[in-house]
Amino acid sequence: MDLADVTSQIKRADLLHMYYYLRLTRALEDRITALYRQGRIVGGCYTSHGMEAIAVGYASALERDDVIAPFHRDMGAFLIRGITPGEVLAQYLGKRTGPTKGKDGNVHMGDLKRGIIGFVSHLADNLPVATGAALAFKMRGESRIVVAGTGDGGTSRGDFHEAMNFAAVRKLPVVFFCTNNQYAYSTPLRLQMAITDVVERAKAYGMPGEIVDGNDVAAVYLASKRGIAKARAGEGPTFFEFKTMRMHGHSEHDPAKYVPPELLEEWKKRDPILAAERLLIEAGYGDETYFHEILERVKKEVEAALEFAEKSPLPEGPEVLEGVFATDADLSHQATHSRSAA
Amino acid sequence: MDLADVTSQIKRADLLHMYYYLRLTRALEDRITALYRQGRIVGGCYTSHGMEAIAVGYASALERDDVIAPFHRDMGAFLIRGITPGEVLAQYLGKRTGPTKGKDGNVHMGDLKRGIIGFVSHLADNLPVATGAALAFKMRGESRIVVAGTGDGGTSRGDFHEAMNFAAVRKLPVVFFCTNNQYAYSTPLRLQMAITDVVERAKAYGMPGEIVDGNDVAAVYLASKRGIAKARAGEGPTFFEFKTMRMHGHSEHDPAKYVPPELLEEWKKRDPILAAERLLIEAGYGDETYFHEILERVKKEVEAALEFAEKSPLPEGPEVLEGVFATDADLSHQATHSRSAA
Amino acid sequence: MTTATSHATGEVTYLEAISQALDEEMMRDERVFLMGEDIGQYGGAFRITEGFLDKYGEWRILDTPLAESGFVGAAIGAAMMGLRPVVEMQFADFISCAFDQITEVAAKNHYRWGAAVPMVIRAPFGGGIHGGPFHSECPEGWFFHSPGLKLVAPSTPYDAKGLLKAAIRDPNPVIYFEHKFLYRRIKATLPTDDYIVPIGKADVKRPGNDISVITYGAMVHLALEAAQMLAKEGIDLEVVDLRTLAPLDKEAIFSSVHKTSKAIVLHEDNKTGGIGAEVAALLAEECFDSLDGPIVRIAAPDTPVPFSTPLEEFFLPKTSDIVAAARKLAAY
Amino acid sequence: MTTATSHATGEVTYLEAISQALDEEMMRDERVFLMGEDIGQYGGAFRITEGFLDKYGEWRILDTPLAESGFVGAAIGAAMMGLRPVVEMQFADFISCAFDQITEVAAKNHYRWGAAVPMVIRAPFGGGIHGGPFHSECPEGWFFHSPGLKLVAPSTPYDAKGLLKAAIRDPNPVIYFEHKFLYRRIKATLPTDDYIVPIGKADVKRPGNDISVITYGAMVHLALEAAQMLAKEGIDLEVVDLRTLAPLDKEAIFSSVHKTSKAIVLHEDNKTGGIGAEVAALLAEECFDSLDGPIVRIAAPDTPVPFSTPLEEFFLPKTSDIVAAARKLAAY
Ligand SMILES: Cc1ncc(C[n+]2csc(CCOP(=O)(O)OP(=O)(O)O)c2C)c(N)n1
Ligand SMILES: Cc1ncc(C[n+]2csc(CCOP(=O)(O)OP(=O)(O)O)c2C)c(N)n1
Ligand SMILES: [Mg+2]
Ligand SMILES: [Mg+2]
Repeated sequence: MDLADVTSQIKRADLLHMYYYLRLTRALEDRITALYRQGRIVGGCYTSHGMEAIAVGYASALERDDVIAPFHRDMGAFLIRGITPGEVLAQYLGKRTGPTKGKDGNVHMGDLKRGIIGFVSHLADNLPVATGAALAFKMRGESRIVVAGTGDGGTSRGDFHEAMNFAAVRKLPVVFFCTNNQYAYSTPLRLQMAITDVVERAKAYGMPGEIVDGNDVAAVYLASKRGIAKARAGEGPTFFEFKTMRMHGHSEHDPAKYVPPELLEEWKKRDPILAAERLLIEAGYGDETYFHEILERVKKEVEAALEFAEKSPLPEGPEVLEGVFATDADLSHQATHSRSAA
Repeated sequence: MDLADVTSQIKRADLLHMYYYLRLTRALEDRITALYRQGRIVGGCYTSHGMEAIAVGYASALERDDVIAPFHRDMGAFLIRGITPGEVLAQYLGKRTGPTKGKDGNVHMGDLKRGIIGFVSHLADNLPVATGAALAFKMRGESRIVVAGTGDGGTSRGDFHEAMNFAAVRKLPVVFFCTNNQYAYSTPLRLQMAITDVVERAKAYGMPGEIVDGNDVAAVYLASKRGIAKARAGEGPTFFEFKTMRMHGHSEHDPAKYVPPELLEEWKKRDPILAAERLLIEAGYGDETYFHEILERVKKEVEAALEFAEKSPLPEGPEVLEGVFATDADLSHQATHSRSAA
Repeated sequence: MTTATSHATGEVTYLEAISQALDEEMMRDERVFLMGEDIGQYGGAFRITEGFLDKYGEWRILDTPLAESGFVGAAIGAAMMGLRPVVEMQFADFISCAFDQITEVAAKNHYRWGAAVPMVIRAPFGGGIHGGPFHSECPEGWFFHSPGLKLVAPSTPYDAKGLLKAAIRDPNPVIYFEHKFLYRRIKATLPTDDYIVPIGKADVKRPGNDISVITYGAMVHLALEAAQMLAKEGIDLEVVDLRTLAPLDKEAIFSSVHKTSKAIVLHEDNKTGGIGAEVAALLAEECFDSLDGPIVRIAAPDTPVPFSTPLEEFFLPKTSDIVAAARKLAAY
Repeated sequence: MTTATSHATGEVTYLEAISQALDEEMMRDERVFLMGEDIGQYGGAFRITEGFLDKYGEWRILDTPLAESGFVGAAIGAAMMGLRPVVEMQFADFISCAFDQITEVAAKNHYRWGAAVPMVIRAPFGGGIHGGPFHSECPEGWFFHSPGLKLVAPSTPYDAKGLLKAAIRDPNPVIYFEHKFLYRRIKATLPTDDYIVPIGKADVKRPGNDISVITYGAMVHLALEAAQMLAKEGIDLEVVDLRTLAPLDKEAIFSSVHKTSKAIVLHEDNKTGGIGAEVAALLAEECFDSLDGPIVRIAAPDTPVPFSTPLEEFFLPKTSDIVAAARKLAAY
């Protein structure tokens, strides 16, 4: 984005806040990857490496009472919504202190108190769910909104279609985004859709759509702000296509030989953290010393988090049997109305 | 359509053929409706009254070996593909001589020998199925194509989306149409979608789309011919929105009080049979005497058909247990390759 | 339309009982709202919500696009945000389109990450109405095998009203199977006061000493009919109406069979893998010592529901099937 | 990649057996083709079709968009038009997205209007791999209750290859449940000639006289392990591997229990409403006079599959569960 546009529209503190979360996301996910390679992670390992700007950008654009339905490469959003690195690592290690208490793994973290709808593996399943959350806000006259995401792959599923359509018909306060990182697992876009821009999909619903540079945190943030403002004003949903590139394999076990190396080379230059640093320098908001400081800080935070996670207890076998059904007490503690109102 | 366009592009015999099937459809469905009111029909009763031009138009544009996946108001297509009025009535009366031998009812008629994929109640379910048939033709290098339809309501379902997308990605020889008759049961378009023309949906798939006057049999026929020719030439799928109006209730039990009478008045003037007659007169292809003759002929055919159906045996109870699984013999009799080739 | 006050008096049908429950719950709790196809101006395919649109407006009586997965998903989201959605399937058969949302999202959310999903899906099910393979299904067997869901299936107007209210107040996803055949065929006078029928409790609809007939839905009435016929022959059936299909009321099932020592398990759903299989398995596991004869299952054969009248008649379990099975079992 | 000739020699894993079956059937019959996510260049999430793209090209190894309902529907259409599609679910769990197409379209087409649908859906299922609630499911119980579908679940490389070939040659929709845990953990030398394992036939994996353990999938190996341990105590288990889950081989089940008079029904799927319920119900119905003790079911508890190691260990049935149950039953 243009420097003047950025500095006129985004406060210095907000940009620095985003930079911090970009760095924290990277450090945390790098640590998770390293643990995975050491065989210390339970289950699979998907990261947002090289795509951190998307989750950091949109999550920074939210108000406290808003709700997200993240997709599976939105680590930054979890962190910004308040899940601590320690809780994240506990989740990856199957510990009881993770958001799912060991019941579920890795990015399947949900917490209504922090306005996070837990990810479901079945891609796009949470998009209809997000419309329902938005419906609740609209019906109660609250000014809250929902941001809900999917990958390029997920847009092929019927639930994407049904959710987009319903949101448009009822002008629900929801912002949809697609993280278009060129691949769904090994499947390139050309085998997924006969369009070159996923944003074309929005036309089927009479929904406004926009293409945004997903590696530019400022662009993602400002676009999200626009969509969110419209949603909050009762003007209905918007669809954002965040263009980016998946820089690792689908999961860490995948060498991704199907990706042309040139493509990775090209996108490596557009790394969202480097881009953010360039922007901060140009704006005079930060310099190498500052960046180094942040880097050291997040590394320490991640190490402390790992210590927390490792020290945390594993759940015990019989806990399997707990929680299949909710009780009235569970329900009465459920965070549902605006936190400000409560 | 413009008279010159019609007469230059459609042969007299073809137009008269279509007129005959418009009349036959109307006569047959009127008879079914009357039987329904007398309580002589088993189950429900949906008709294409006032929308006959769509099925008659597209089915007339097919070659013998093509395949259709009709929707639930395509009586004319069944007839043109060779299901006799007697078989249709036998189906409605639950007789063993109907295409489903009493196992299923009303418009749920399928027959692979006649290139008809049997309708499934679950709307849009047959659209993915149609893409698979088209895939088989493409993989075998046959020049056959599939025409598959849905209502406006059916376009809201995920299976519509998944089928359209897959057909576009693989450039399959299939023509999709939507019979936009303004309502899905009682639900008006405005509560179904935030677009005014269903054809907008095609953009999401990079698929060419066209709006066609669904009450003009010549227009439907010529549009279908265009789409079919493209599909046959390997140029991939096309989507047609046939604009029309549902002139009865959703089913005969539905008084359709939710439809503004003005709307019906307006569309009554555009009755597809009257429109076809005007066209035939203008073209000098037919006159009142001729129309009267056809009317008498189809009435007689329908009465003979009813006699056949009424005389036909009902299935017997234990037949319930037959046919859950196919045998090798069933399969080896299944009409699958081009009939010409066989 | 029916109003809260009119609910008090006279006999009501099974259908009206459902309608009353919805109306009373909507008045009692403003979080309750309805979603589905054609439930607004049209009042629903079976006219259960007739007049509701005028009373509650187009947001609480929310006509949806034709997209079962989408609107069930939306109900899940609304439920998590504090509303109490009641979703109508136009026919239970179309619930297959929402299968993924129900089993993977609704059923598992609380277990996985602690988010309760208090919602109800109303599913008009069952045959006997010439509906054919796509308008007559009994889909309860599929959902029975999905931990996290509650399933109920009332057989009387009293239970229909009380179970629907209980379902709406339950903190979990509940599928409410309402039998279409019963809609206008049975009537009862209902209590004037607010009441619920607790989820998880079976009901002995007829006490008896010789054979337990364990059943639910429309079949309860066949069992009662059979019991009446057999009483003349000195065979005394106990008719246990499960009412709640998941979680099963094991205690009630076991205590009936402990008393009678013989069991017929009856349902309209296909035999193989139906809920009756679980009931029979539980008895064979837990009541083996009490059993004085084989456990007999009576159910529809393993086919889709056929359309034509003689076929559907053959397909559906009949009173005479129960009578014959009971005679044989009594003589065992 | 493996080629037809290389198929002949040496030990192969369960996974390789599947791969061989696909390869050989594709060579034998040009109508056979594969569809699914990432099966082409990538060779599938489990690398079962590695090298197939080069050999068969991008139409017979057809990478699909991420849309299970869409591509299962497409397989149905292709099957009706004379092809023999084999669809891969990346994980069995995602089959819920195609539930409607499978149960309403594929399962019912032949019954309704006489159109056979010869297709196979491969579903890598089961736990023990730290997959959590969405990558470890056993969905067979849902489809078991859907007339018109055949279900198979091999436990050995031999059966894996033979059943997959039989499934591909079957004129009906067959869901092929391949257990992920077994992929690379078991090996066997296979016949060099073409062979099939007929659908509908169970297999006694270990003959015994005291107790029948009726099971399938990965659990077969636990049962065999338990049998070995119990043999030392003089308890002689017969291990019946169902192999085909629908239609069940009732004869084989009954004849085993007629011999042993006692039955343990074992599966990894959730207990309530699982296939074991049907097996137990059949025994209680048809073999009541032969039974010398209650029918014991061993299965996973009624919860989603949990993620964390101690939880998953608790969740999955264990050899020690079988041993304990058998001891108790033997003493009955
Ligand atoms: C319904 C469903 N089918 C298959 C999968 C397996 N799967 C997990 S991620 C993935 C690819 C997702 O691609 P995309 O949506 O583009 O997200 P990305 O991983 O590229 O960020 C697949 C096929 C799934 N999770 N859900
Ligand atoms: C998946 C599914 N949901 C609900 C229904 C019940 N239903 C039958 S026809 C219909 C309306 C269909 O509208 P449309 O597609 O516009 O076709 P039309 O009847 O207007 O020609 C509905 C809701 C169904 N058949 N399938
Ligand atoms: Mg992607
Ligand atoms: Mg319509």
